[in-house]
Amino acid sequence: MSGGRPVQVRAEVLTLRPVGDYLSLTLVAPGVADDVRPGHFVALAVGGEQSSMLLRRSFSVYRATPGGRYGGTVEVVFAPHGAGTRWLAGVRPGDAVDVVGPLGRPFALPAASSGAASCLLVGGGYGAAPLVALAEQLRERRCRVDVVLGAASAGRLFGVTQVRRYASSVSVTTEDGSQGERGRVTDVLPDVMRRGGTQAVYACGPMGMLAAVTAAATRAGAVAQTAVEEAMACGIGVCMTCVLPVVGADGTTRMVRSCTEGPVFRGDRVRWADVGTVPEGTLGAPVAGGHR
Amino acid sequence: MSGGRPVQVRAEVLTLRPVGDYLSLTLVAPGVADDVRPGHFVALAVGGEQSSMLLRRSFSVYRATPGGRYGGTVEVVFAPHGAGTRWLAGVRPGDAVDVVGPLGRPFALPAASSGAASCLLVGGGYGAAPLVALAEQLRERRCRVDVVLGAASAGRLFGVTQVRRYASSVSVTTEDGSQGERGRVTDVLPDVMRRGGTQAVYACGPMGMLAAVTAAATRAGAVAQTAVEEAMACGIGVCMTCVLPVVGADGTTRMVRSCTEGPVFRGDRVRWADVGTVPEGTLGAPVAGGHR
Amino acid sequence: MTAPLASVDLPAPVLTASGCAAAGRELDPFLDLTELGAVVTKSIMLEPRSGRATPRMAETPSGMLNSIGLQGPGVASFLAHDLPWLRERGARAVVSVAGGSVDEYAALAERVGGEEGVTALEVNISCPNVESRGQVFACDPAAAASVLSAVRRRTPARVPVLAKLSPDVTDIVEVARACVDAGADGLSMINTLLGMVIDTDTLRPALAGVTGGLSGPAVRPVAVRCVWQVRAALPDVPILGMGGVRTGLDALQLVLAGADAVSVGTATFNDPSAPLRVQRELRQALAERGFARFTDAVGAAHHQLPRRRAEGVPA
Amino acid sequence: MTAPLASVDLPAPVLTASGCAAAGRELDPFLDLTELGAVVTKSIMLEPRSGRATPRMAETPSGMLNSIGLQGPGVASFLAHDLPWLRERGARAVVSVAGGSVDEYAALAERVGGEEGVTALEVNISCPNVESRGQVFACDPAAAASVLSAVRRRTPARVPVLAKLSPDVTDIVEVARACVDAGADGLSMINTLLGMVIDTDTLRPALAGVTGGLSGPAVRPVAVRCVWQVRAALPDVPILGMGGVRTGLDALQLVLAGADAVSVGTATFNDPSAPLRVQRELRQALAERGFARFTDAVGAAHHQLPRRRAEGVPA
Ligand SMILES: Cc1cc2nc3c(=O)[nH]c(=O)nc-3n(C[C@H](O)[C@H](O)[C@H](O)COP(=O)(O)OP(=O)(O)OC[C@H]3O[C@@H](n4cnc5c(N)ncnc54)[C@H](O)[C@@H]3O)c2cc1C
Ligand SMILES: Cc1cc2nc3c(=O)[nH]c(=O)nc-3n(C[C@H](O)[C@H](O)[C@H](O)COP(=O)(O)OP(=O)(O)OC[C@H]3O[C@@H](n4cnc5c(N)ncnc54)[C@H](O)[C@@H]3O)c2cc1C
Ligand SMILES: Cc1cc2nc3c(=O)[nH]c(=O)nc-3n(C[C@H](O)[C@H](O)[C@H](O)COP(=O)(O)O)c2cc1C
Ligand SMILES: Cc1cc2nc3c(=O)[nH]c(=O)nc-3n(C[C@H](O)[C@H](O)[C@H](O)COP(=O)(O)O)c2cc1C
Ligand code: FES
Ligand code: FES
Repeated sequence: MSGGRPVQVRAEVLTLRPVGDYLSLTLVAPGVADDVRPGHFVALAVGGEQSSMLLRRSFSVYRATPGGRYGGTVEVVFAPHGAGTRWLAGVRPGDAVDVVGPLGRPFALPAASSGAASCLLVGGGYGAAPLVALAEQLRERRCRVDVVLGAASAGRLFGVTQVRRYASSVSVTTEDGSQGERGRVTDVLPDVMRRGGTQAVYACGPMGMLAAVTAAATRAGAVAQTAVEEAMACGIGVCMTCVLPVVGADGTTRMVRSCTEGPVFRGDRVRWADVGTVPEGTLGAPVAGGHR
Repeated sequence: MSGGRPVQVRAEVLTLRPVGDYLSLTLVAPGVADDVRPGHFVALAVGGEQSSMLLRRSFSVYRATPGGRYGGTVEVVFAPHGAGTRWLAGVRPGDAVDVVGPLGRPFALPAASSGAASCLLVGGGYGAAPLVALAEQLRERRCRVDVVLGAASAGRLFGVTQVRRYASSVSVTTEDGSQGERGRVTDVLPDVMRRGGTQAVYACGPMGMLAAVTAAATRAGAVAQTAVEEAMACGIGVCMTCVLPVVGADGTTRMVRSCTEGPVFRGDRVRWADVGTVPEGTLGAPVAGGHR
Repeated sequence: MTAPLASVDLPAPVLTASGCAAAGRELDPFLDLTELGAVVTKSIMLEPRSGRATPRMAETPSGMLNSIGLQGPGVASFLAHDLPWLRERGARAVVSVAGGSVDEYAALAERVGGEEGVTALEVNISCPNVESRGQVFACDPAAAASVLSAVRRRTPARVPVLAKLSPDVTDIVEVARACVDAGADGLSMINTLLGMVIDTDTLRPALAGVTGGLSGPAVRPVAVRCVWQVRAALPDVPILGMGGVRTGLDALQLVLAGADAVSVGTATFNDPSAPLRVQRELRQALAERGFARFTDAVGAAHHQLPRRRAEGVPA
Repeated sequence: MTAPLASVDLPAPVLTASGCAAAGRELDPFLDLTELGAVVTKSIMLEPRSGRATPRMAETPSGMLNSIGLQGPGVASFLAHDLPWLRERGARAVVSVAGGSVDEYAALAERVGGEEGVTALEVNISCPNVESRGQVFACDPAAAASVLSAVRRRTPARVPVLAKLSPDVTDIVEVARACVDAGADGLSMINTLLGMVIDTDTLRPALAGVTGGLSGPAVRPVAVRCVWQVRAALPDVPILGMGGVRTGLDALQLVLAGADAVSVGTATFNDPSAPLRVQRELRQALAERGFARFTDAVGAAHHQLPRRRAEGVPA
């Protein structure tokens, strides 16, 4: 794990407000906020003390404010979806929410020594959440920052306004054309990359998008860092539910935990087409007559 | 079941306020309130949609107000105790609580034809809740109403003030002497019964108290009606968890459901000493070598 | 939404579960019993029976334990009072029968099977066999088979006989097969899991009966697995599925795993209208998923299973 | 709060559960591992192993299903990296071992049993026996016994060997007895229950492995029952209890039923500090109930059982 040692705190809900189709939840979570870097996530317990829902829900940190008036806050943006997020959508200021974080490996910033790189940030839906702080930090390092944000429809876009402060360009796509260009982020990527002379791509969104972004980056000679979203039971590396096939520096494919070794992976290391399988040749994969 | 056909409604919390060590919860529950008689109870679902607590919690109705500004309210008084009542202690005005009621057989009032009887009402702790409305209705029938209320300590007394309006006498006992006489309700019963010329006793409280009250009533030649409290899984008569041994008019002991045949039983019919057993001779009881 | 179950066509796929609806009457204020597939009665025995001492229940996470001990009025009272009420009400009755010996089951089948208004018999074999050191019939394929064969022989051919299986066995398919071979027309599964709660105040078992049966949403994954396994092994045997159903989507899981109809048990204690609500939700869920007929969904999760997915053992 | 478990004296009665704490390291930020009785490692196999495809988990009411497929780096990597870390950290290790054949188990015992820092072996026999059509060792008393006897023979006498039992059997006492007779010094119970969830959107099993292991508070009543039954039948055999423990009172239930120590598994996913919190809560619960020593509470629910309470069968 890179960044802060995770802590567990009983946080207090400061605000919960709608942002398009999403909800933005700000928690007073001292300790958690201190060491957050873009790409880190937090895991929230849901449903209260007598909840039938045992597993935490994971959310990328959108904004972390260490110290300050409340002694540290973290903000996440989420889509009310299943039972756990519906419960979260019902919390009220002052309610307690148990938080574990920061978790995972954040995005790697270009080495300061390597000079100002030209960076492209690509976000799908709420996947834009971790990119806003990332844009800010890249900007501080004097990197060029281009941003492409896409979603199914306008309500599911996030961060368009917030990211403008740090971006040289912001392109928006929606599948229904309700905002920006009609289409997908990948439709505009080649153009944006060419114009910006992109060297590094940072992406967060659905798996399919990450695969396509990685392909586009590779074609353009850029390196992609992708933040994946796999179902996680623990979020802290003890359960082995959140794995996906990733090729190591040694060329060997391993089933790798996305909670501790990820969620950010080099895009060209992830075997996107094989996610949901154990590809042949993976370290320890079943062989004919072998384990099941 | 006597009284109204039970209904199931999604009630809204109107108020929740502390009353001594208890909490008083008023629910807007149209339909439920219409037909409540003293001794009826309601069963509340606890913990919300994703609760791990499947079973409803039962509470005697303290006050029911059909119609009126809110289209019908019911009020219950409860002790925050285990997980379900702790959850109830955290509800806020406007929250939804699923209610089933009115349930059970209420107290039988003396037949109007038989003239005004002299009645004694005995309540232990929150067991006083159903007695207030009962006192009122007995008073309306011009019965003499004496009341004895007891609890472990002053904070666990309920209804002392409310019941005064309808009572010829109100005696109070606490085990720690923090209010009224130090001791138990049974210490003062013989006296009160003698002074009041008691013909009918109505009691609600812990099993031990009900047994003792029944014995005192029988000694004084009065008939006791007792509202028992057995753990109930369904509250509506389908599960058979809430039984206790009761002697029928035919002299046969049966395991009888306290939710539908009770919670009010003639005290002299309940085999108090055998509660928690299947006494020998009970209809269908195991015999040597028989069923287990 | 017709649901064929063995030789009968139920007008709807959701039923009550035995022991969770008494003989139906008490649910009448909360739902229209005639809209359900059928009312499955509390298991009936030959003689009146007191059941066990209290406490008979303990709440557990997303479930409960019960140890009722088959309290009931006996078959004579059932036939005199309960069955006629259901018949007059227009509800279909699946009568659950229970006994302590093969002869008792046989006698019950004889008394009940031919009565008007009996849509099917469900044979609760999760009972101790008094002739075999109290071993539970459902835990021994041979014992289960003798009960089913005795009941089948005594019951009119038009009345299907369902064997109600216990999940507390090493191999439920083996017991299922034994019951079917012995003549069962279908299988009900699952009965409760044997469980226990200790009261941490008294430091004693919470139930007077020490152990009890675990039911409710907590056990649903076990029920889905049992239905899946038996469906896979015996694809043509009708299954009445149950265990932890609280919503229409829960029922859909059992149906997709292979249940031809679904019973709702413990959820009724939480919501007395649950059986009918579940049926309504199930109908809507099927429509949303484009199933034209209920029967198209039965066992659908078995089809087109990606090849790399093989049934396995966890952890 | 010393907790004797077979021949070792654990300094505390709460442990992690296998597969729910990796090899300990990841929990280091959340709790002091040295305060626990021991860390029970994820089951180790001889060779590296990829485990199954995803999805590997599904949330269920008060529980979850998992189908990890024993992913791990193999024993060599474990001995090179994980065990030394635990040793340096000062934590005790109970090493869980798993194999597909008796020989694999034997080889693992040989490699692991004598290593410094190994407090005990826990033998996970809920694995398919590749030499017997994939039948799970834990479901067959004879197969379970051969594994335990092989492991016991290869392991230094000072290191206790615990057999980890599956609840998915008709008679857990029979399997327990077979393991003990084969040389097991103690028993761990329970492993997960075989379960299944169907995804009502895809209409397919939610897990890539189709079935999975059910764990969490939902299964606690089954765990308490298993511990109770085995304790009653084999009063002198040490038991490491687990299954659905989330609070100190849950742990106390297992202890009163007969567990000499308690593992906390799935609850750790909800609360990474759960094992230590449970231990703290358990200590307090024991004090409040007047137990001078932890061991006084072990099996206490068996004593002075009112006579009318006989172990029974539900419903
Ligand atoms: C690293 C990471 C970062 C994430 N960031 C965000 C974010 O910023 N905003 C946001 O809205 N969502 C985010 N998600 C997805 C979010 O965790 C899921 O939408 C959420 O867990 C679903 O919970 P539920 O109660 O709505 O669904 P349920 O269906 O009730 O969930 C059941 C179980 O499945 C898991 N699960 C279901 N869907 C997903 C999913 N898509 N990804 C992972 N687990 C899932 C849940 O965690 C839970 O354990 C992120 C996921 C991960 C892994
Ligand atoms: C007819 C009737 C009327 C009642 N009236 C009142 C009242 O007016 N005020 C009040 O405070 N309490 C009343 N009770 C008791 C009340 O139902 C229990 O205190 C409550 O169910 C405990 O729930 P819990 O969540 O606090 O406890 P938990 O321990 O979480 O309960 C677990 C399970 O046990 C059952 N249970 C536990 N204790 C009792 C008990 N004493 N009686 C019945 N079931 C129990 C619960 O209903 C639940 O199913 C009444 C009970 C009955 C049967
Ligand atoms: C209180 C109670 C009583 C039960 N009685 C019986 C019974 O008499 N006969 C029977 O076959 N099953 C009985 N069962 C088992 C249920 O019919 C059902 O198989 C089991 O509870 C699982 O379904 P559920 O989770 O929907 O309740 C009983 C269950 C409960 C909870
Ligand atoms: C994700 C996961 C992985 C597990 N892996 C193993 C394992 O490798 N070996 C083993 O013996 N048990 C394994 N188990 C079972 C647990 O050790 C434990 O026996 C079971 O989960 C019941 O306890 P719980 O309810 O506290 O989790 C695993 C459980 C889970 C949830
Ligand atoms: S979520 Fe448990 S290891 Fe990643
Ligand atoms: S509580 Fe279910 S029958 Fe009385």
